[in-house]
Amino acid sequence: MNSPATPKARSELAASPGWLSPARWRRRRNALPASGRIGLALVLFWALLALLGPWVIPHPPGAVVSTTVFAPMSLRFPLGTDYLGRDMLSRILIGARYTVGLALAAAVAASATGTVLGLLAAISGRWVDELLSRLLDALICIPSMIFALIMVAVFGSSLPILLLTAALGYVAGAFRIARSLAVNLSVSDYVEAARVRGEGRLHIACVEILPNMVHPMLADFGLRFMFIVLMLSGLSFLGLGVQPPAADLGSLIRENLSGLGDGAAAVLLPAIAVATLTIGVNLLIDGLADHGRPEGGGGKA
Amino acid sequence: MKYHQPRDAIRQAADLKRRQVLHGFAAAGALAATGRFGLAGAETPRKGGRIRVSSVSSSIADTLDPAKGALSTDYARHYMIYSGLTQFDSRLSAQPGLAVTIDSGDATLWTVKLRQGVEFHDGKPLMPEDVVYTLSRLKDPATGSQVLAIASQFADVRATGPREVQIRLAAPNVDLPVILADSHFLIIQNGTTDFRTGIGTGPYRCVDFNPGVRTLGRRNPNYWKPGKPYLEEIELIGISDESSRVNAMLAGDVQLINGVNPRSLQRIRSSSGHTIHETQSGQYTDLIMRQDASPTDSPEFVLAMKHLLDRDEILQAVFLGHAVLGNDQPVPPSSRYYCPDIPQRRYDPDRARFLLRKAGLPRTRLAVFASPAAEYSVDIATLLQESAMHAGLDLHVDRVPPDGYWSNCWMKHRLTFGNINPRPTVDMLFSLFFRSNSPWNESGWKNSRFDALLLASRSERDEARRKEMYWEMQRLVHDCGGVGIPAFINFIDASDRRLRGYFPIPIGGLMGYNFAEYVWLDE
Amino acid sequence: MSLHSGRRAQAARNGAGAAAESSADNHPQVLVKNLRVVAGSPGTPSVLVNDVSFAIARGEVLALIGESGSGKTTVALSLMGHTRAGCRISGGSIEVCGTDVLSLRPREILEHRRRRVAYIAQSAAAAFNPARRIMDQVIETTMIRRLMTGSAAREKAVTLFRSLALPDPQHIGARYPHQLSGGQLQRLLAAMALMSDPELVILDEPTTALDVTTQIEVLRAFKRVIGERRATALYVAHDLAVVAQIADRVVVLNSGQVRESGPTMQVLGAPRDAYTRTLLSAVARRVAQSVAQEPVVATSGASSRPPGEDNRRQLLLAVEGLTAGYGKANDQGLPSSLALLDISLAVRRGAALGVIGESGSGKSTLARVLAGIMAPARGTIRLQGELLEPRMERRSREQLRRIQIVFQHADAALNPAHTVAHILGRPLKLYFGLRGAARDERIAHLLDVVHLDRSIAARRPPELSGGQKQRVNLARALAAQPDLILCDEVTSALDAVVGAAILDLLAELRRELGLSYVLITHDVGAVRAICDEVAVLYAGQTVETGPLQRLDAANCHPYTRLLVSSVPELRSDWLEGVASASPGPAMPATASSKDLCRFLPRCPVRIEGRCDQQPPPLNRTQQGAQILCHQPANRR
Amino acid sequence: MRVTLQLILKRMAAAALTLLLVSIIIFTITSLLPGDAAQAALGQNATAAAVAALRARLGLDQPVLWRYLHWLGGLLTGHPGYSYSNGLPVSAIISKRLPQSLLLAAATTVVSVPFALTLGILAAMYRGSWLDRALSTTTLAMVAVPEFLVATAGVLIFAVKLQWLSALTFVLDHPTPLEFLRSYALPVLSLCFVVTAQMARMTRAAVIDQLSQPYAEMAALKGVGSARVVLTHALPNAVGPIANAIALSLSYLLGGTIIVETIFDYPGLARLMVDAVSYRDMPLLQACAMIFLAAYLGLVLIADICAIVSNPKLRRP
Repeated sequence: MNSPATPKARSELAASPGWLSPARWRRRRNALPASGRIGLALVLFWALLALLGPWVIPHPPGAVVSTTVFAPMSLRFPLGTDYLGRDMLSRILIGARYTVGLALAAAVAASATGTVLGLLAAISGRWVDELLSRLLDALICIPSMIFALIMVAVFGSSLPILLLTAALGYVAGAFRIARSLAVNLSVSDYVEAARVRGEGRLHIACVEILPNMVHPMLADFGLRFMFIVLMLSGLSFLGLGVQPPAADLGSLIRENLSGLGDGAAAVLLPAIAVATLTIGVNLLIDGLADHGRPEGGGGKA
Repeated sequence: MKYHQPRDAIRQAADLKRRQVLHGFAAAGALAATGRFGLAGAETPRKGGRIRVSSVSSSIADTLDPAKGALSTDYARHYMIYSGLTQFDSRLSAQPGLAVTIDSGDATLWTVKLRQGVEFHDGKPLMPEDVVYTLSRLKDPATGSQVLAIASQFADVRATGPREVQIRLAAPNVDLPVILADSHFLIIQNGTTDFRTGIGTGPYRCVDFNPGVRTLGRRNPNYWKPGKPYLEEIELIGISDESSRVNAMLAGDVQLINGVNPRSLQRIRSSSGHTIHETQSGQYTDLIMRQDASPTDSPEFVLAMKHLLDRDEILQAVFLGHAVLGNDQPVPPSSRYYCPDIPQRRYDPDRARFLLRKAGLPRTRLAVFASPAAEYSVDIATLLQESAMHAGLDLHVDRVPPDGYWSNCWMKHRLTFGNINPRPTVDMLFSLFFRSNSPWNESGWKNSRFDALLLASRSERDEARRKEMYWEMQRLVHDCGGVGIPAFINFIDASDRRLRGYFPIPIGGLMGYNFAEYVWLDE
Repeated sequence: MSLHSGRRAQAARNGAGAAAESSADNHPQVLVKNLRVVAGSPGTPSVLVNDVSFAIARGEVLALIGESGSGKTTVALSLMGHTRAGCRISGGSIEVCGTDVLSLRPREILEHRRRRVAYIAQSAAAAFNPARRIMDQVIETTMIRRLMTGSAAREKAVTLFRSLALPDPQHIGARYPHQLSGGQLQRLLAAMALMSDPELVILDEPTTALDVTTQIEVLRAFKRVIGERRATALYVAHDLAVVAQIADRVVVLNSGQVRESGPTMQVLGAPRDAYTRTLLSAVARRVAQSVAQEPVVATSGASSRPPGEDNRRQLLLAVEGLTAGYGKANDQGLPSSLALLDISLAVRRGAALGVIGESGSGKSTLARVLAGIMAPARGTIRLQGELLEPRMERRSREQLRRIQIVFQHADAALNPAHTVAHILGRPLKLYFGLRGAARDERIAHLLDVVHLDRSIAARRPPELSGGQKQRVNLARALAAQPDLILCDEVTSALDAVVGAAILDLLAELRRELGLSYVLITHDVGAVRAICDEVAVLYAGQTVETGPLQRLDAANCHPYTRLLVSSVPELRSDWLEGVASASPGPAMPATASSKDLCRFLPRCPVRIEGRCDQQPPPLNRTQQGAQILCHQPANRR
Repeated sequence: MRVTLQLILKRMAAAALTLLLVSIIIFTITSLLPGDAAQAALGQNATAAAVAALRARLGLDQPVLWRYLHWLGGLLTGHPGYSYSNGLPVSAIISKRLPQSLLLAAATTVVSVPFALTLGILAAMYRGSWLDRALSTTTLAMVAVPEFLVATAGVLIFAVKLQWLSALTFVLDHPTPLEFLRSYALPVLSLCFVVTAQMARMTRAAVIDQLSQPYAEMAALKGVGSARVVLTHALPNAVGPIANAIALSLSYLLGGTIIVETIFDYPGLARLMVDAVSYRDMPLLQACAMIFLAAYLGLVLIADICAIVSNPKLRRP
């Protein structure tokens, strides 16, 4: 009959310290939408694992530590063993390192190069623009896997080459977006104002246009990252990926694919890892994009 | 990708003093073509039906020209459409094919008697000129023949009668009948230059050939072996991805496959409709240590590496037990010339560490090249790297794509992996891969005692003494040869349970690629 | 949550009481009580509309007046059961024709909009779907409701087109939005709204985006249709003069709250609220200030320069025979579509020239050509006698420094990625090599000059209000210490009060710094506020140049007269009184009529047989004015 | 019409330039690759004599530039040359493979485009809702999982276990719809996983962009339901960007299908190109690259034409 929440109790609740107050909590929430925070958590999780990987692995990632291949999860092998009887947890920890490092570096390289070239094409004369556009069109027509095949055949398979390959494979897409962005920005009033002021091209490109390209390019970065992760695992399918015994997450899936029929953890776990990592990156970036958008836009229609 | 072909010819034939005629066919040749294996008799092969067979690869370079065959799918295709002068039996001896007899007095001049009444698929009869054309073009460099080196020993090939061809070799070679059973020596029609379709005398006519896609063969009703073949149609494709290949068979899309990974066996076994054909063979993947470069030329290093191959682990982890322990020499236990007295070399990191220190190689970093092209070499290399670490040797695996491995990597670096297919004779094996001046002497190993024994063995007609020589050669290779052979790999094929007539010919999978002639489909 | 604090409740009673009073015992068509709209998260809402109450009687036109951000559109939209993304109605009640709008379910809201309430948006050009034909859009709601057959609906639409005085009513529906003018689209939007015979029409600033001359026609059409149909209407506007023409009663809104309400004449004539008075004074000034400005002009030159006749007359900018346009050049080197034709202008040091004209008159092109953004096809520009290169890339940095341009859209002209300090610091570094403390000091000074708080230096443009942005924009131009500032429609995107403040600032700066302006605008009031000379541009030609007084001169060009007389006045009978000035539709000059008077098709005093035969002569007056017209001075 | 024609002509000129660039790139690459067609063809048996003879026969002993010009001359006169690896005319090889690739691409398009559009439009209609989030996460997850895993899992379930579908994709001469479905369902599904996400995301973004336009609000204020606002108002205006996104995604379907082609043993162009690289088959490699480029440029052109046709402002200025 008697309600537990007396008025007194309520007022006490209301008087709780500031850091617990709903208002403060909400304000922090406003900083990044819920999905963005989930993304951030996932990215941090994988980044942490990638950083700490070598120090926390229970077994050497290349060592055959079990006579059972595709062993199920156990105390000794928390995530089971792989097709050779190696410890899966150790391999995933090291694999995440490769995927996070390589794919992230390649995606950054692709986006950065694309941005710079796009900017160059937009502010330089017609001929530079034509030439760059045609050249990158030409690059698009060579499927990324086949491009990778050629690169590895010519230069061998090493981390720098993989990075270069992945970056080159996706630079054309970034260029397309960056160029159209830069072209749009280069006719904006503030760029016009800078021109009328007598600013040089370099200043206009780097100081006036570039900062305003960062956000949209970031939004594009998430998908690009994802496609690079996908491409790296595709490379492992063709036997071109990271050098064994090291393996990125995609290669882990590939090398344990024969366990799929039995639903081995060794193939499912890296797949989940890849999915969570890429989804995390995209959620985070979407969140950042929403967050960074100018408030309200409250003007009239 | 697996390459199988007889290697270089035996240029220096043994000093044959024999005066009596050499008969090309082993005694087993008396076995009738129909009942070649023990189970014969109980079942009568059913005629008709259609199967799809998948080999391990297929590409734009697929060919209908036997001279150019480079991959297992090519061999299977060629055996399906063409016939050779001789044929392998299950013990890799030569049996009569288009040739009824092959005789020689001195192992240099061979007389081939052709079978009568054999017709090509276009209805033309088989003529001695066809044989002359086939064999002659193999030694023309412009042909792009895969067996140019072997064929160059054909000093002269000529028709000497309506059904007779004479082959004069540059030097004596007792193994010619066995060599002629190889797919590259299958007989094509005189004057053929266009290989968009294949006209042969084989069990199946070529109905459709699309490189990299498929080959469709339809039963040749005029095949020279009466009653054969049994199936109405065979479609031959190549699926390079192993799990896809196995899945395709389990799903019922193909009926016969080769190159099954031991890891897939469990799944195939659990399917009631499928059966596994496993053949012990002489195929091996070996670690090659070049003897013409430092530090791999150091005997201590070589021995240390051989001790670092953890054979039991390799057998277990890589092959899941579907291989036979190797002992760093190329003759498999199944061979009658196998030497059982050599003690099995074991994994011994401490001894390896000692040897390495003795060689003055502590903490050396070395690259070992492996490739999917040399089957299982990547996994073996990975395990080797791990065990080498225990001996203080820093190996680093350089996995090379299959593309270009054989031409650019194999034997070109200090540590590489090779993959050697079975050979019909021990002599061929030793001559091709271990004789000092052979182009495929993988490690560049030079041993005069070995070379002398090889020469002597060719002229040695006493079986026991010949065996003794082979044993000593095996010891030499085991002790100081530049290759580490951890295991002999079993051929694993799998098929639909209704597919019958399968028996192993241990030169390769798919019954040594000869399945087309023998298999039939039960109801 | 309690909505009613004591004061609010009091205000609500007042509002509702006033409404009830005016609509007598009739139940009002619209009754809004204590409306509250908030945005943002539930914990920390920002209140957009607070405790707004009003009523509209049947057949009455109520004007909702306020500046941008006052919440007037938010209130109007809430009558339709609509809130913009992120906003929501958190209190109060809305009743339209006896329906409680806030309790409607989503389906019923659609029905509510289709039947009872219709909306006419500010920018018809944006409110029409560019990908669909006009007719499809006009009859869409009717077709959804299946009230009548397609052909009947189309017929009804054509009737509406006709009564809204649209040209070619039979076929105009088959066109796409981009093929029609702004005024036509605005009327078509009204037709679309009236298709469903709504019980309430909401007009949201329907004439703000239009030229003054067009505005008159649209206003007339609206007034007639509303009168004919005895429609109940809510007219949302910021322009009191426009409201005076059409509304019966007025509600003044500021920061989401009602400041004053009452019959139109009472509110405009005798405002009780201080805010209403501010609004009124901003409007009043655009008529009154020209007289007050005159002495300022006289002293401006003298105050900053040594005295002397020459100096007063010293030419700063001289433009001769400027012709420019877009498209490929023909064999005579002239572009295919001409935006400027043979323009000659002169600006003396310390003077302010107003270039005035409707949209499409070429005035923005003029600014771009003067700045060097666009090269003219013919003609010369001299700065203090020095010939300027046509393109800015070839002008010297010093020349660029001396002419600065202030763009129309302050938003777009300020790089959103930079801080105000960076924006202002850049020209200081570029032109004067200022760095470090010296630059910071100068930046602070510039902010002082434009009456901005120094703390703004650390902010970025998206955080600033429209007026602040335009001041920063102006400060950036001042940073270059220019001789001449080109002001391209600097106030058109701003509210009247804010715009008036910017104009004040411009006048002040000119006085103190001896600047010269070319003020490019469509707003006669702005020209009156700060200019001492005027050039009237029509279809790329200057039809009249001269001192500011020309605007009110009896012998001015017919177009000048049209322009000036079209500026709405606070009198409620102004609309009826103003002469109909456009007998025919505005036609673009065709190739054959190239040399003829371009105003000819719209001219009320044209002379048949002369104006359509010969190019107009250039008449000069004693005051130095030039007029391009056939008519003798006394008959224009 | 005139705008479209002009666009096509302009693109043709640009395409010619791009094709030339590609041919130079490909040629440079093939000369950079270790080994040549002769070595690749002979593989493990490449002895010096055999290689030299084969080189001479293929014309590989000619100077590099001469070989390129010879090939280019051939192409310009309509003869793209003969394959190094099997001596067949390149046109004959391509004409067998191209229809297969096109068929697979078309099948995937037919499934993925409506699917992606639906997803994108749904997400846009319910933007910010749980449905939107769920759709966007799902599509992301679809791309993130490697296609060989999707394909293999699909085969294990639908072909091996249930035996509903075929594990391989056969080239059928006159398939019944059911046969076609059995054969193509799995590869099409796998490819859809790859291409759907980007199209759906771009569709969503384009539609949302249009929904924020005043005319969309106006339509809502007229009492037009939200579904109708999206479909009849926003969508026609979003055709341009959507068509562009679709074109980019679809251009992947010719060359990017190597994994699917490998797993389902499908004779498409991607595998052909991989073979061409492996065998250093320059004429074939060139042909493949040209086709991919032409397809890409063509798709982008079509997308731009779609944008023009859908926009009355551009259609009838």
